[in-house]
Amino acid sequence: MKKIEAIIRRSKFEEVKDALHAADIEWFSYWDITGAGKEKEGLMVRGQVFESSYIQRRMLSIVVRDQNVVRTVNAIIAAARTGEMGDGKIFVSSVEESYRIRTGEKGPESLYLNDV
Amino acid sequence: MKKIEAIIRRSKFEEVKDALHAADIEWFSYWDITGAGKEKEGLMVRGQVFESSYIQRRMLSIVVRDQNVVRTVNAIIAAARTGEMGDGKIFVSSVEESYRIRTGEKGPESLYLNDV
Amino acid sequence: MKKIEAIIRRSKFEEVKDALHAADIEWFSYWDITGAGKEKEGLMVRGQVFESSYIQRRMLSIVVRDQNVVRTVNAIIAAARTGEMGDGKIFVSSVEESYRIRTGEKGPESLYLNDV
Amino acid sequence: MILSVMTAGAQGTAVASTVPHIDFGNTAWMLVATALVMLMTIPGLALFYGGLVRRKNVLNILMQCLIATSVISIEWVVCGYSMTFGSSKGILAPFIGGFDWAFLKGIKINDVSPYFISQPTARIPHLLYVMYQCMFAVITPALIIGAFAERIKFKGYLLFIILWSLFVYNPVAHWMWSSDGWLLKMGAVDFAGGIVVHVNAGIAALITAVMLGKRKDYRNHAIPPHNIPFVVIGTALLWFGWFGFNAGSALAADGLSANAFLVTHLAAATAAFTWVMLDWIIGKKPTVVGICTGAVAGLATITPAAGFVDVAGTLFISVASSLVCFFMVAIVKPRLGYDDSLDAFGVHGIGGLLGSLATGLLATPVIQAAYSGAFYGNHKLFWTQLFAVFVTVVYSGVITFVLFKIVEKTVGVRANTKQEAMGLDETMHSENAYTDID
Amino acid sequence: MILSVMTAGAQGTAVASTVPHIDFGNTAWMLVATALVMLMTIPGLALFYGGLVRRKNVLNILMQCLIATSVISIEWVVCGYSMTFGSSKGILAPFIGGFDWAFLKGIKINDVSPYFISQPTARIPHLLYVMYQCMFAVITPALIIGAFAERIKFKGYLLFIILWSLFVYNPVAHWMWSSDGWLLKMGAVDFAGGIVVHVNAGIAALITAVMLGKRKDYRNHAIPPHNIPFVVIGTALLWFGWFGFNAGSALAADGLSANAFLVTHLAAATAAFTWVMLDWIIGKKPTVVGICTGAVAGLATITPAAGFVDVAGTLFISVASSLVCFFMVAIVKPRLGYDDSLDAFGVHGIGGLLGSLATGLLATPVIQAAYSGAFYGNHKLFWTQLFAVFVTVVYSGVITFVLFKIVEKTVGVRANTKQEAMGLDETMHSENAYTDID
Amino acid sequence: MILSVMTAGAQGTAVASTVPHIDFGNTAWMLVATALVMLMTIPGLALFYGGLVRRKNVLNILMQCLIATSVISIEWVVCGYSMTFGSSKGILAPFIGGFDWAFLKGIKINDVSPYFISQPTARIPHLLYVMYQCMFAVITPALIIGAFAERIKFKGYLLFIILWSLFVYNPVAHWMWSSDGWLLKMGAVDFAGGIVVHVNAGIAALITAVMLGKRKDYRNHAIPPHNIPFVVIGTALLWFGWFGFNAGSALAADGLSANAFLVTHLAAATAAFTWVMLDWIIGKKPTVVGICTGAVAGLATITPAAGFVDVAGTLFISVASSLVCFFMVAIVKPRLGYDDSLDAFGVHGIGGLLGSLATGLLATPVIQAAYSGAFYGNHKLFWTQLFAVFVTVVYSGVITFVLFKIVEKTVGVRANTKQEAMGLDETMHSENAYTDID
Ligand SMILES: Nc1ncnc2c1ncn2[C@@H]1O[C@H](COP(=O)(O)OP(=O)(O)O)[C@@H](O)[C@H]1O
Ligand SMILES: Nc1ncnc2c1ncn2[C@@H]1O[C@H](COP(=O)(O)OP(=O)(O)O)[C@@H](O)[C@H]1O
Ligand SMILES: Nc1ncnc2c1ncn2[C@@H]1O[C@H](COP(=O)(O)OP(=O)(O)O)[C@@H](O)[C@H]1O
Repeated sequence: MKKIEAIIRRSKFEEVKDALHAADIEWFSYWDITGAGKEKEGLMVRGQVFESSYIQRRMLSIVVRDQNVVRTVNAIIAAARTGEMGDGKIFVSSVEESYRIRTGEKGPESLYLNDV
Repeated sequence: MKKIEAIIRRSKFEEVKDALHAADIEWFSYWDITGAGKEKEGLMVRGQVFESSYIQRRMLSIVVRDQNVVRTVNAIIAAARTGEMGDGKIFVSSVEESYRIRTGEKGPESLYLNDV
Repeated sequence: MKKIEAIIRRSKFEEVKDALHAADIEWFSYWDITGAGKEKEGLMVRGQVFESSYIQRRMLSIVVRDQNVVRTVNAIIAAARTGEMGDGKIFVSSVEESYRIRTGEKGPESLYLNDV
Repeated sequence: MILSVMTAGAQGTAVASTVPHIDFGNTAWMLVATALVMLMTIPGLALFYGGLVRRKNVLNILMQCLIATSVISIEWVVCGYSMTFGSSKGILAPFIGGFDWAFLKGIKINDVSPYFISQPTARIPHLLYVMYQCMFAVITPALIIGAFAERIKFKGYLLFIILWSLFVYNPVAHWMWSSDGWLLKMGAVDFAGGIVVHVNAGIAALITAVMLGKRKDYRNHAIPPHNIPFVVIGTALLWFGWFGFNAGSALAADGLSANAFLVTHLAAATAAFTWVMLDWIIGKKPTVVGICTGAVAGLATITPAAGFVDVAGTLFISVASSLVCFFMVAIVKPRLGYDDSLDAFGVHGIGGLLGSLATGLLATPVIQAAYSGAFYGNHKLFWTQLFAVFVTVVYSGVITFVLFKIVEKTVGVRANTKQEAMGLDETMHSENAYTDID
Repeated sequence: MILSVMTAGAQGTAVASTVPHIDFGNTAWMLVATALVMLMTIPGLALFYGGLVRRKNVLNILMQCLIATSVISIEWVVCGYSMTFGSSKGILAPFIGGFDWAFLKGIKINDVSPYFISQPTARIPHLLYVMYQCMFAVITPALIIGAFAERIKFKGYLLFIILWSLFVYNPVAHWMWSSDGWLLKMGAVDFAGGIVVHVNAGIAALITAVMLGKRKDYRNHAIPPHNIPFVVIGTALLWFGWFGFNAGSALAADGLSANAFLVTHLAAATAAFTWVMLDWIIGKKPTVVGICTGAVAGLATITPAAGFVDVAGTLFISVASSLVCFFMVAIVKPRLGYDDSLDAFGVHGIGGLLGSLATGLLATPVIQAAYSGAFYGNHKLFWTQLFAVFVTVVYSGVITFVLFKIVEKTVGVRANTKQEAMGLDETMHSENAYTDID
Repeated sequence: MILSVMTAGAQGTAVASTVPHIDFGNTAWMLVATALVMLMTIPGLALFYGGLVRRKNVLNILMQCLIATSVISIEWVVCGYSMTFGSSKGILAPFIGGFDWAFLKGIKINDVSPYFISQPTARIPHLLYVMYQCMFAVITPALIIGAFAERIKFKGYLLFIILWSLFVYNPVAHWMWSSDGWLLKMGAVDFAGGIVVHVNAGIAALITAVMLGKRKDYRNHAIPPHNIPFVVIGTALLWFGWFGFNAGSALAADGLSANAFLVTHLAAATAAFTWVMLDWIIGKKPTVVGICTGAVAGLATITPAAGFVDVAGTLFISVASSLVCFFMVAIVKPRLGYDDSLDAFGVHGIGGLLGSLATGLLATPVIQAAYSGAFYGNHKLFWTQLFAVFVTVVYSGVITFVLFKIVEKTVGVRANTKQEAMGLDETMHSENAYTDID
C-alpha cells in the first residue's frame, strides 16, 4: 500500500474531490495547512494588493493499494492544476500495514478501493 | 521505528488517550481532520436529520519502536471501536530516523517508550 | 527523497522558518497540532499557574533530497532548541515519489532545493 | 404602525399642552429604538446568517448586510423616504409618494414628526422619524439574503436590492404606512412590519431562491453551520434590537410601547421553547440552531400584532408560529426541493403572514380601543388583513420576478461554478474570514 | 432595589403633578434598561461562560442560557411575577405572593407601576415593571450555570431551573423587594440584587457544584478557555448591560440613577484593575481572563450598594471585591477541591455577599437620605444586612439541596462518562459549534 | 461639542420652567448615550482592532482596550474630570482646570450639569455629564493602540496612556470643551470630538508609530487580519455606539440630537460606499475590511461637524473622507514606510482633521443659528478651525514625543524580538486566545 499526500489549492478542493471519487476512491482525509516560502499569492488589505510569503493550502492524505497509485495521482494532477505557480505537490510513500478499526481487518482488505 | 497514524472518532479520543497512556505511550500528537467520502454521519439542522459526506475525525500520530507496534495498535483498536461504520483506520509506516530536539539524541533513544 | 517531520514549539516557529530559509529550503508546509502526554507546560487561569497534559505545538513537514537531510535537521535543531523539556521531535522517513502538480514533473526535480 | 398626519407643529412647551411638540422622553426612546433597529441588521442579522453558512462564504454574507445598510440608507435620504411617506398628486397618491422630500429637502431640525400612534401631542422630531424608518428600509432587503446565500453574484445582488427597494419596498410601505396609503385607508393594520417587512421580503426570498436555482451541492437539507456561536450572538442581538423594532413602533415611551415590549419578549420566549420541544420530539435532540430559529420565528410573527394583542393572544400566536414554521422548514421545503438556503421565506415570510392574519383574529380593544379582531366581534379586520397580505404577496412576487430577470439579463445573478466551489469570499472579495498564519 | 408602595421616596416632586402618572422620560430609560438586562444573559453571560469552557461544551452553555431566557420568561408571566410581587392573604403575605396577577391578569396597559424609588409621581407603566423584573428572574438561575458547566444533563438542568425559580427565586425576591416582604419591612436593603440575585444564585452554585461532583478531568485548576475573545465580548456586554441592571433599579432617569451609573462603572474599573495587579504580582503576568473576572466581581459587588454609596465607598468596595474574590478563586477553591467550574460562587456569590454587607457599612445619607450605614452612625443597618444575607444563604442552600436531590432522583442530573468525554454539544444537541467542512 | 455656560442655546423653552433642572427625558437619553460610548471601546474598538491583528496578538489588543477603560476611568474620577472641566485660578484658567472636583468632591447627586447645548433648562445630572465625558477620555487613548499594535511592551503602554491622558488629553479637552477653554473662547468648535479625540489621538498615533519603529516582519503592507468577522462586529458596534457619541453630544433628546443622529448615519453609509467603490476600481475587488474602514473613516470625519451640518454638507464630507483616507492608507503610508499598523493615524487622525476643517466651511445656520462656515459667509470659522487643529497637532505631537521618550527610558516600550516572534499573548499574558484542546 502507498500513502499519497497531496498539497493543493483550497479552491481546487471540490474538483479534486470529485475527480477522486470518479477514480473510485471512496474515502480520504484532509486538513488545512499553511505553506511558508517565497512571495507568492496576491492578497488585498485596505486598498493594497500585496504578496504574502504564507499561502493557505489543503493537505489530502489517501492510502491506496500499490496498483492504484498512478491513476490516483493522475486524477489529482489533472483536477488540481491551474498552470500557475503554487499548484502544489504530491508525495508518495510506502505504508506497511493498515487496519480497519471497526473490524480489526488487516492489510489491503481494510481499504475500500478494489483491485482493478 | 514505526509511525502509527490512526484516524478515529473525536468522541472516542478520551478513551483512546487513556488506553495509549495505559500502554505506556508517554506522548503523542494529534490534530483534527475531515474525512470526505460516501454519505455517513447523521447531523441535525433545523428539524432535519441528514447524512453528510464529510465527517469530522481526529488524526493521531505516534512514533514507536518496532517491537511496540502491535500493542499500540491493539490498544487503539480496542478503545476506538464502536462497531459502527466510520470507526476509522490505522496506518503503519516506517520511520528511518528520529531526533529529540532538546538534546539532539538520535534513534530510538529519543523516544520515551522503553524496550519491553 | 526524505520527508522530515518536525514538531516544534509555536514560539520558535519564526526562528525555525528563518533557519530553514537560510538552509535553502524554499517551501515547507506546517499546521498546528496538540501534544498529549504527561504534565508539562505552565498556563495561567484566574490566578492559578498549573500544568497541563496538553501542549500546543506546530508540525512542519518538509520533503528534501536525500543529501540535504542532515543540514535541514541540523538547522531545525539549532533553531528550535531551548534546552527545556518539550522542545519537540524530528522524524525522518522515506518518500518514494514526488510530483509537481503545475508541470507534472516527477522525482527530485519537482523539489526546489538543488543538489549541493 | 398606525399614523395620522393631522396637524404639523413647532416644538417646545411640554406637558399641559395640546399642541404637537417634541417630547424629550419620547425622543430619547426613539433615538435608542432607531439605533437598535440598525443593530438588527449589522451585526445581528449579519451574524445570524453568517454563522449559518460555510466558512468560505461568511464574508460574502457580512458584506451583503453591510452594503445594504450603506446603499439603502443613501437611497432613503435621496428619494426613498419621500417616495414612501411623501405625498404625490392626484390618482397616484394612494400608491406612491412624490419627490417633495427628496434629500430631505424642507424638513427642518425642529419639525415634529407628522406621524404618531398613541401620543398625538408628545411627538418626536421629523428627522428622527426619517431615520427610524430608514432602518426598516435597510433590514427588509437584507432579510432576503438568506434565500440566495452562497451562490449569488455580488454585483447582481447590489443592483437587485437597489431596484427592489425602489420598486417594491417603497410602494408597499407607502400603501400600508403612509397616511395616503390605500391599504391603510381600507383598514388594514401592520404594527411594526409583518406585511411591509416580513411578508414582503419573505415572498421575494421564495421567488429569488427558485429563480436562482439550488446550490451545486445542495441535497435538500441545510448544510451544517460553520459557527453556531455566531448564530447565537446574532439571534440575541436580533431579539434585543427587536424591542426597538416593535416597542419603537409606538413612536412613544408609554403604555402601548410597554405592551409591545412585553408581547415581543413573550412571543420570542414561547416560540423558542415550542421549537425546542419539536426538535426534541421529532429530531430527538434539542438543538441550539433550533431554539434560535424558533425565537426569530416568534419575533417575526408577533411583529404585525405587537400593538394590538394581549398575553393570551401572544401565547396563541407564538406557539402557532413555531408549529407552522417548523413544518415549512423541516417538512415542506425539503419535499418541494427549492433551496431557500437560510429559510428567509420559511421563517420570515411565513411568520409575517401568520402574524398578519392572526392580528385580524386576535386584536383586542383593551390594547388599542379602535382595533378589534374577529375573536372580539369584528370579522371585517380579518378579511381586510387577508386582502392586504394577498395584495402584497402578488405585488411583491410579480415585481421581484421582473426585477430579478432584468438583473439576470444585464449584470448576471448566479456565481459561476468555480466561484461557488472556491467560496464567494475568496473569489468575490479576495479575503479569507479566518487566517491562521502568524 | 428598595421599593415602597405607599411611603414616599424622598426626593424629586415631578413636574407640576402630584398624581402618579406614566412619565415618558423615565419610561424611555426603563424600556432600554429592560432590554439591557436581557442582553446580559444572552449573549453577555452566554459568551462569558461559553468562552471559558472547552470547544466541545460551548453550545451546551449557550443553550442553557437561551432556554433559561425562554422558559423563565414564560414562568414569570404565568405565575412568577404574581408570586413575587403580588399580594397574598394573611400569614403568608410576608413570605410569598398570590396568584392574582397570574398571566398578568388585570394589569392594564396604562396602569402605572406600583413600585418606585426616588420618583413617586413620575412613574413607568406597570407592564414595563413586570418586564424589567422578568429579566432579573431570567439571569439569576442563568448565573448558576457556571457551577455545573461541562457535566450536567440537559433535561435535569431544565427541570432544576424551573423548580428553583418557583421555590427559591420567587420567594426570596418577594421577601426583599415586594412591599409585603418581611426582610424589606425589617429594614434590609438590596438596591439591584446583591442578595436576591448574586448571593442567592451563588449559594445555589456552591451547593450544586458540590452535589454534582467534579468533572472527570478536573484537577483543581481551571481548564484553559477555548475562546478568550468571547470571554471579553461577554464581559463587555455584561458591563454594558449592568448599567441597565443598576442604574435601571432607580426606576427613573434622575440623579439617583446617574449616581448608580457612576458607581457601577467605577466599581468595574477599579476591581478590574485590582485583579490585574494581583495577577501580575502573584501569577507574574497580567491576564485577560483576570481583568474580565475582576470587572465582573466588581459589578456583582457594587450591585446591592449602587443606590446607597458614593465615590469613596465604591473605591473601598471594589478593591475589597477583587481581593476577596481572587483569594476565593485562586486559593480557597483549589484547596477545598470542589469544582465550581466557572466560579459562579467564587465571583457572584462572594461578590454579592461582600457588597450586601458593605452596604450596611458604607451607605451614606448623601445618596438616599433615609439610608445610612454603620460608618455613618447607623449600626443597625449592618446587622440587618447580615441577617438578611444569612437567611438567604440558609434558605437558598437548603431548598437548592432538596430540589437538586429531587431532580437527581427523577430525571437525573449528571451526564454520563461518555457524554462528558465526547462533549455535551455532540451528545446532547447533535451539533458542533465550529464546522470546518466546506 | 460646543458648550456655553452663559449664552442660551436658542430653542425650546422647557416645561413651564426657566430654572435649569434635571429633565427625565434628556437624562434617559444621556444614560444610554454614555453606555453606548463605553460600548465603542469595549468590545467595539477592541474587536475592530483585535480582528485586524494576527492570532498571536489578539489578546494583547483586547487587554489594552480593557485596561484603558479601567485605568482611565479611575484617573477621570480621581483628577481627570476636574483637570478638564474644573476651574483654576488666574492665568492657568484657559489652559487647564484645577483640582476642586478631584474625586468628584462637592458634586451632589441632584446637581444639574453646568454644561448644555440646545436645552438651557432641561438638563441632565452633573454626575451623568461626568460619566459621559469619562467615556470620551477612555476611548481617546484607546484609539492610539492601532498605531503600535503587535510590538509594544505592556508595561510601557500602560504608563504611556496614563501620562498621555494627564498631559495631553485633559488639557486639550479643557481648551476646547471647558467653558474656560481658550480655543473655545476664540470661537473654535468641535461638536463631538474631531479635534479633541480624533486629531489628538491620530497625531499621537503617528508619532508613536514612528518612534517605535516597524514590526520586524512589516513589509509596507497590512498583514492579513486573523478574524474578519470580528472586524465586522467591531465596526457595527462602533457605528451603533457612535450614535451615543455624536447624537449624545447634544446633551439632550431633541431636534439637534436627531440631526446629529441623521448625519452620523448618513456619513457612515456614504463613506463606506465610497471606500468600497475605490476598492473595486483600484484593487479590483470590493472588500469587507474596506467597507468597514470606510464606515469608520466616515464616522470619525463627521464627528466634529455632526451638530453643524445638513444633508448636503454630510454627503460632501463623507465622500471626501473616504477619498482622502484611502489615499493616505493605500498610497501615502506604504510610500513613507512608517508602520501605523491599524491606521489609527490614517483613518482617525486624517478623518478628524478633515472633518474639523470641513466644519469651518460647511457649518450651516439652519442647524445651529449661531454657527456658519465659510460657504455660508463666515470665513472666520474656517481659519479658527485651522488654527485649533494646528495648535492641537503641534501640542499633541510634541508632548506625545516627550512622554514616549520618558517611558522608553524608564520602563521601556518595545517588545523584544522573541516576544514579537512568539506573539504578545503568550509572552506578556501567558494566554492563548483560542485553545483547541478538549
Ligand atoms: N519540499 C516541500 N516540502 C513540503 N511542502 C512543500 C514542499 N514544496 C512545496 N510544498 C508545499 O506545496 C505548496 C505549493 O507548491 P509549490 O511548490 O508552490 O507549487 P509550484 O511548484 O507550482 O510553484 C507550498 O506552499 C508548500 O506548502
Ligand atoms: N484510504 C484512506 N485514506 C485516507 N483516509 C482514509 C482512508 N480510508 C478511510 N479514511 C479515513 O478514515 C475515516 C473513517 O474510516 P472508515 O473507513 O469510514 O471506517 P469503516 O471502514 O469502519 O466505515 C474516513 O472518514 C477517512 O477520514
Ligand atoms: N513518539 C511520539 N510520537 C508522536 N509525537 C510525539 C512523540 N514524542 C513526542 N511527540 C510530540 O512532541 C512534543 C514535544 O516533544 P517532547 O518529547 O515533549 O520533547 P522533550 O523530549 O524535550 O521533552 C509532544 O508534545 C508531542 O506532540
